[in-house]
Amino acid sequence: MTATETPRIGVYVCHCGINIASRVNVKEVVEFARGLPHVVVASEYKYLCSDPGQELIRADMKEHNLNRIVVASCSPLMHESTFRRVTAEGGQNEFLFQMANIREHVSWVTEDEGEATSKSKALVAGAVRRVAFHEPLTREKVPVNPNVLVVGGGIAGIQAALTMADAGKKVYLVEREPTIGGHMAKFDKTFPTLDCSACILTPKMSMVKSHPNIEMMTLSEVAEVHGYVGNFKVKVKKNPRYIKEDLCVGCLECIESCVYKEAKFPDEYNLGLGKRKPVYIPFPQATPQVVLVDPETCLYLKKGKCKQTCLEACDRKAIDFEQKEEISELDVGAIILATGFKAFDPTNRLPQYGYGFYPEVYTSLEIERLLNSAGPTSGELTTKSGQVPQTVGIVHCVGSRDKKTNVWCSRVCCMYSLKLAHLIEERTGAHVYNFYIDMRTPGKGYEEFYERLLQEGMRPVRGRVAAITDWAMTPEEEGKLVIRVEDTMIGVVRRIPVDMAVLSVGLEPQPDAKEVRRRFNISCSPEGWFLERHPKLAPVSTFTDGVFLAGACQGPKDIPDSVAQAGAAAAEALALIDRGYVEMEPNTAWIEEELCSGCKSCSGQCPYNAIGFDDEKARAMINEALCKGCGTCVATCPSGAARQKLFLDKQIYEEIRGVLSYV
Amino acid sequence: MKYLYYPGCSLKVTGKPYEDSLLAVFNALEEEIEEVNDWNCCGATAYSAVDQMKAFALAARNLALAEEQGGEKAELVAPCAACYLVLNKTCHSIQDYPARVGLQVKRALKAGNLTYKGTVNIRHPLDVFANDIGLEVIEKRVKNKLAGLKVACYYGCQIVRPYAEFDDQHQPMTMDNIIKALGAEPVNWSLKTRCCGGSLSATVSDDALSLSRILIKEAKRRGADIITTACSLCQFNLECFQEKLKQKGDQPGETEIPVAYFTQIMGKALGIDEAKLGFKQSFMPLETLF
Amino acid sequence: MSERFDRQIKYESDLDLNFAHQIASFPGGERIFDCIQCGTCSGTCPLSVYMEYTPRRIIAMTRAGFKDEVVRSNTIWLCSSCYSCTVECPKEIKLTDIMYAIKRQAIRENIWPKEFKMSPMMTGEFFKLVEKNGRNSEGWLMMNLYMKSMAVGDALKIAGIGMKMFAKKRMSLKTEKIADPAELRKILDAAGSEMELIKEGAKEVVHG
Amino acid sequence: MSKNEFQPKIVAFFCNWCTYTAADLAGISRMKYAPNIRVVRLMCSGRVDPQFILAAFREGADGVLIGGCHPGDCHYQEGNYKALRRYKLLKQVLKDFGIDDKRLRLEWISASEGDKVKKVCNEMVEHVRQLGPLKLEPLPLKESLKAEASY
Ligand SMILES: Cc1cc2nc3c(=O)[nH]c(=O)nc-3n(C[C@H](O)[C@H](O)[C@H](O)COP(=O)(O)OP(=O)(O)OC[C@H]3O[C@@H](n4cnc5c(N)ncnc54)[C@H](O)[C@@H]3O)c2cc1C
Ligand SMILES: Cc1cc2nc3c(=O)[nH]c(=O)nc-3n(C[C@H](O)[C@H](O)[C@H](O)COP(=O)(O)OP(=O)(O)OC[C@H]3O[C@@H](n4cnc5c(N)ncnc54)[C@H](O)[C@@H]3O)c2cc1C
Ligand code: SF4
Ligand code: SF4
Ligand code: SF4
Ligand code: SF4
Ligand code: SF4
Ligand code: SF4
Ligand code: SF4
Ligand code: SF4
Repeated sequence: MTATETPRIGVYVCHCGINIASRVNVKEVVEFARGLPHVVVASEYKYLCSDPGQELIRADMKEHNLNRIVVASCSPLMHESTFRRVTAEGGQNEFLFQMANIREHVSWVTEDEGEATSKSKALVAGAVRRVAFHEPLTREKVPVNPNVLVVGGGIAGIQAALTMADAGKKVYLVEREPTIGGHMAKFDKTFPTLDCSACILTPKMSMVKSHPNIEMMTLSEVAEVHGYVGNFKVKVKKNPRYIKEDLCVGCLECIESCVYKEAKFPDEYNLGLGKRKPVYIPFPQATPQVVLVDPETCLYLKKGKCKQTCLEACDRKAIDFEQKEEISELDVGAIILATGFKAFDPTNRLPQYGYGFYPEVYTSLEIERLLNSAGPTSGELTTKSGQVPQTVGIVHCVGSRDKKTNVWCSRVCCMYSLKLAHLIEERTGAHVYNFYIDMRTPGKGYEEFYERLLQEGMRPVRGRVAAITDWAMTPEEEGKLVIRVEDTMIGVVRRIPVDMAVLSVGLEPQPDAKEVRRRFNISCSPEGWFLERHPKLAPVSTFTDGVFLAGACQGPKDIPDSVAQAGAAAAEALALIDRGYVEMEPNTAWIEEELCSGCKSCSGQCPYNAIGFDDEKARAMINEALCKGCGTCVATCPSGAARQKLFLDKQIYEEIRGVLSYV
Repeated sequence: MKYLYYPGCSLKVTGKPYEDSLLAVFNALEEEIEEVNDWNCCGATAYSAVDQMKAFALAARNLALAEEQGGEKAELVAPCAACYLVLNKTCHSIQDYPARVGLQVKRALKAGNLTYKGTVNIRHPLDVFANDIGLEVIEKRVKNKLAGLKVACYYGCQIVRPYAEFDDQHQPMTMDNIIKALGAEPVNWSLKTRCCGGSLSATVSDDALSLSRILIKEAKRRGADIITTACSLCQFNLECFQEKLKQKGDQPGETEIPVAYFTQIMGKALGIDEAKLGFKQSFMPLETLF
Repeated sequence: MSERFDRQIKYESDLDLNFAHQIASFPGGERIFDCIQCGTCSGTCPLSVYMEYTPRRIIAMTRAGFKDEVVRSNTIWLCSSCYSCTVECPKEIKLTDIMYAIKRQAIRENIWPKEFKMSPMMTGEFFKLVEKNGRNSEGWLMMNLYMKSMAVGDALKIAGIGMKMFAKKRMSLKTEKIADPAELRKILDAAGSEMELIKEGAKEVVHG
Repeated sequence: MSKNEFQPKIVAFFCNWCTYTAADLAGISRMKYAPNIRVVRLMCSGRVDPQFILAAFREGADGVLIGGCHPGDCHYQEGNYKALRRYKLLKQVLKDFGIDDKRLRLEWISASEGDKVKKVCNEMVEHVRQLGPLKLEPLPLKESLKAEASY
């Protein structure tokens, strides 16, 4: 059909069960719609997106020869694609369709039935008027680059990378630390099965390293992202390791022979609990199994003066102090973000717990390192003064469920606190208290694990710890940390002396989450958790097509959930790639040559340099392959020569008139 | 800048040495300070326990007077912790509950031919000394360096919480920093803001006593020669009941320690005459310490 | 039965289910329903060691309508208004203000544990003195209080400190006064009764 | 809100990526706000032609609200800056026409700020209600648009 054909419009108003119908008088809206210009049919249905609902529309289209469809229901972000498909199946171009959002924008946000009904009518009027001016459009198909980028090499990123690589896709895995593994690599055991973390993770890590389809890039960060779904251009910045990765075999001879005889610098990987030399490896199973030189502490790199005994020790000649920062450019069709979380740092943020003030107050992450057989103490847990602790208090909800820090429940800390209680008791024989507000163990085998801990004699105290102090009231308390807490089950305040206090810190967004999300053009919550497109409909997608989420960067999550989500994100990316092309939304701009006055007002407006100028004709022109359809140039053009498909001026004017035509 | 001064009832009597030393220190630092005319009692904790509205109105009269006298943006210095808190709380409540508190207070003040626009800033002398005048200035003015004196700075409960913003609620440092600037050594202890039982000492004295005992013992355990406070009620409570603690069976020396206002210590370091600092009015001799 | 054991179970008809709403309507009481019963308030409270019901229990009982138990408890009188609970509560509940609100209820109803008669008495004396003079005269307050409430012996023991205070010129029987106490009384009268305000308060949107 | 109070009509131009999504979020979170806002979805706040705003006033709107992504967050990099520039100019123009410039408002609302949609909409309705209905002299109109608008 052509645009000049007389419009024959069908209007369909959805009840959405009672979501719409309980607030909006649907009958009245349908009646109203019948009276609008060019409306041939108007009807209502309980669930328009269901099969019978769709069939109703298709059948009407045939019967009444409809050439325009309006659906008044939920948000177009929810079901526009569904109903466009229905319109196409009914025999018309899919863009001869318009949606009116009377659920998210009306029934759910309006108190009064009369007002909700009026507002619905206004929105329907807008849609009906607009759709009369719709024109058939075709989508352009753009081929999808089959390569994928995964950002973040924690368990989520590793899982996603392996899944896609096994499906035969080329995967770039970018990790900013010297080794992949993320938080999980720091743990000794994982709940609820107490499997050895390394036994699960290290094989996966080495699979990543050796997989022919994965290019692992450590000490690297994404600097820039350009392009769009199917065709992203990504710049990755790699920081120098001062080691040639392909030559180093991880023999560690260089470390042995560094001029520093003793390891004397705080070891970041072990949260400062251990020491390292300027040349070091984060932990024995690090992947890649390659050392690195820290420019901040290496004498040569810092001062330019050192005997460089490391160089001589390396018979592979792998050490290269000339390495510089490198930028590489990657072309990928899809991106998975798996940048994980940051553990809450209680320094100065919860002074009542004395972290950083009393040496025997630790964070859970520090205890994970101390319990880890590959950690700084080879798994031996002693206090800083070298004693085996006899009583240990584990404090839940540190930096979580608290309006002054973070309001959310971090979801994993109850379970890992139980895990730590078990491990501490097993290693040291200490009595372990768990101070909790609510014991949150919803998961397969989790409640059973809690029960096991109770049987093992873990001492539960239901109460949020008020303070950890070092002043003694009784002789038994002398020299110990005292945990002051109300045992809320009993209703009395208790003072419990311990040798060691463990703060079960919560999960927070990465501190650079906001920059990262900007770089990838996705949204995040005010706190910094990356925003999924829809928690149930599209939990691993984002509002930017082709960018997916996995793991704790989207919200607090344990390992099983992170892995599951990584699988889902990989599946979404694979679906995109295996389709082979993306259909672009036809909302690009073009120039109506005869109208263009050659004023060039538009050319500076385009952020994508899509607008060129034909000097001969003295006319602007738009490269539609580059245009992303923002419409900025269109709004700028004084002659009405620049126009945007799907958002033609006249369509918008009609919508404005429509929404204002009723009440 | 000229500061306004709200003494509150206790600085005129029990806390006289606090008033004397405070004004002397302002004088020595060449900062102007002037008493609010015809101020009335802030209401302390007791008033809120009878009638919340009257409590706000009572305190607000002082704010209105200060605004009248000091103009807009008056800086009102309230040295007593209870006054500081109550005045601050009134300011916050007027803002946070515009209908229930703001409007009511306005109505009440009108009955007394007063208005309050809400511009007065309530300040504690600790805040003024450390943040307006500055530690460097104080350090420069020190005449007698108090080297070797170990001081347990006690802030009490009501200065740093819940409304004050000038210092941390758990481990405040302002007084410690001032003490450091005087050349003395603040001891590291964790009870700086734990309640001394002050507001209970008259009514349920036994329980209040055990609270002071905890504080005194801990200060001594940390090696303090003296406790310093920034509130007249805390000072009274910690100093004057030491005798009673002995009657209750505390060993001699176990809970004995001089307790001075931080302004007395400042005054000493700034070279002000002891007579002007109310040293003689202490139960335990302060002179010998310096 | 009833001679040997008291009934502990509560029927809804024993309780005042509106009590929490009443408390919530005072400025400062609004967040009472957010409590997650974590006990931080009790843990941090320096006086909870002596309290019949810890601050957390006061919140729970208020919410559940245990009005009689709450207004009769010693908790509210032991509260020293140190604001620790208020600043530590993870849900930012202003417990100190809630303690005040309950205390006012107790004073209105004229109930308190007998070992605490000093507290309402002191509060009352203080209130009267300020209403009369606009200022508190600490010497007078103490004198009145001890004369009225204490056994003579006790009064003397305390008086030991009192005498010393007089000697050090830190206590005096001089009456402190503002210029025109009558004017102040006008202000206080105009402030109105807080019970009227509760009704208005229901309409107010509380920030934060 | 009482029935016989003046009910202003407000047209809102929301960008697809941030503010429209935020309005959806307000809905999903069942936040209630004034029903006077009619949303027109555009891909970017940069698409808001000043003529749209004038047209809205001409067609009976008492106020116009523009919602876009926060500075630095624009899905198209900088469309919102363009919108801001035009908005400032237009405010001036409105004054020249004798339209109180408070009838036009621009707000940055990100996808996660459902509560801000509620707040801004309520405020806007309240402001415009206080200004009263817009009474207009006929507005100048681009020739080319007259033809299209005469449907
Ligand atoms: C103390 C503690 C104990 C725990 N114990 C358990 C347990 O026993 N069982 C369990 O199931 N869960 C446990 N968890 C939870 C578990 O840590 C998480 O579920 C899991 O680590 C999430 O994996 P991830 O890959 O999403 O994130 P992470 O493990 O945080 O990995 C993210 C990776 O991305 C990298 N990265 C971040 N930003 C960038 C960037 N901009 N560019 C490049 N790379 C970047 C990081 O360096 C990191 O390697 C525990 C958590 C804590 C804090
Ligand atoms: C009362 C209640 C309220 C809930 N409310 C919520 C909520 O508000 N939000 C939320 O997130 N979750 C909620 N849940 C949880 C939610 O129901 C589950 O998460 C969800 O239904 C799981 O989906 P499923 O597809 O795995 O299983 P199901 O929904 O159980 O679907 C399984 C399907 O498989 C079919 N089937 C079973 N065996 C066979 C077979 N052998 N061959 C062929 N077909 C078979 C079944 O007939 C069924 O159709 C609620 C659960 C309950 C009980
Ligand atoms: S089309 Fe939208 S509004 Fe209608 S039933 Fe489906 S989800 Fe609900
Ligand atoms: S750099 Fe050389 S010496 Fe050092 S670990 Fe690698 S191969 Fe061994
Ligand atoms: S250059 Fe010197 S300091 Fe640096 S790693 Fe080699 S030996 Fe060690
Ligand atoms: S999981 Fe447990 S410890 Fe962690 S925040 Fe939630 S309730 Fe607190
Ligand atoms: S619509 Fe936007 S992207 Fe397209 S040419 Fe115009 S300014 Fe450029
Ligand atoms: S702004 Fe319009 S008239 Fe000017 S060059 Fe661009 S298309 Fe042509
Ligand atoms: S601290 Fe707050 S949330 Fe916790 S029990 Fe007390 S009042 Fe309730
Ligand atoms: S204000 Fe009262 S209840 Fe709260 S901590 Fe202090 S004494 Fe306890």
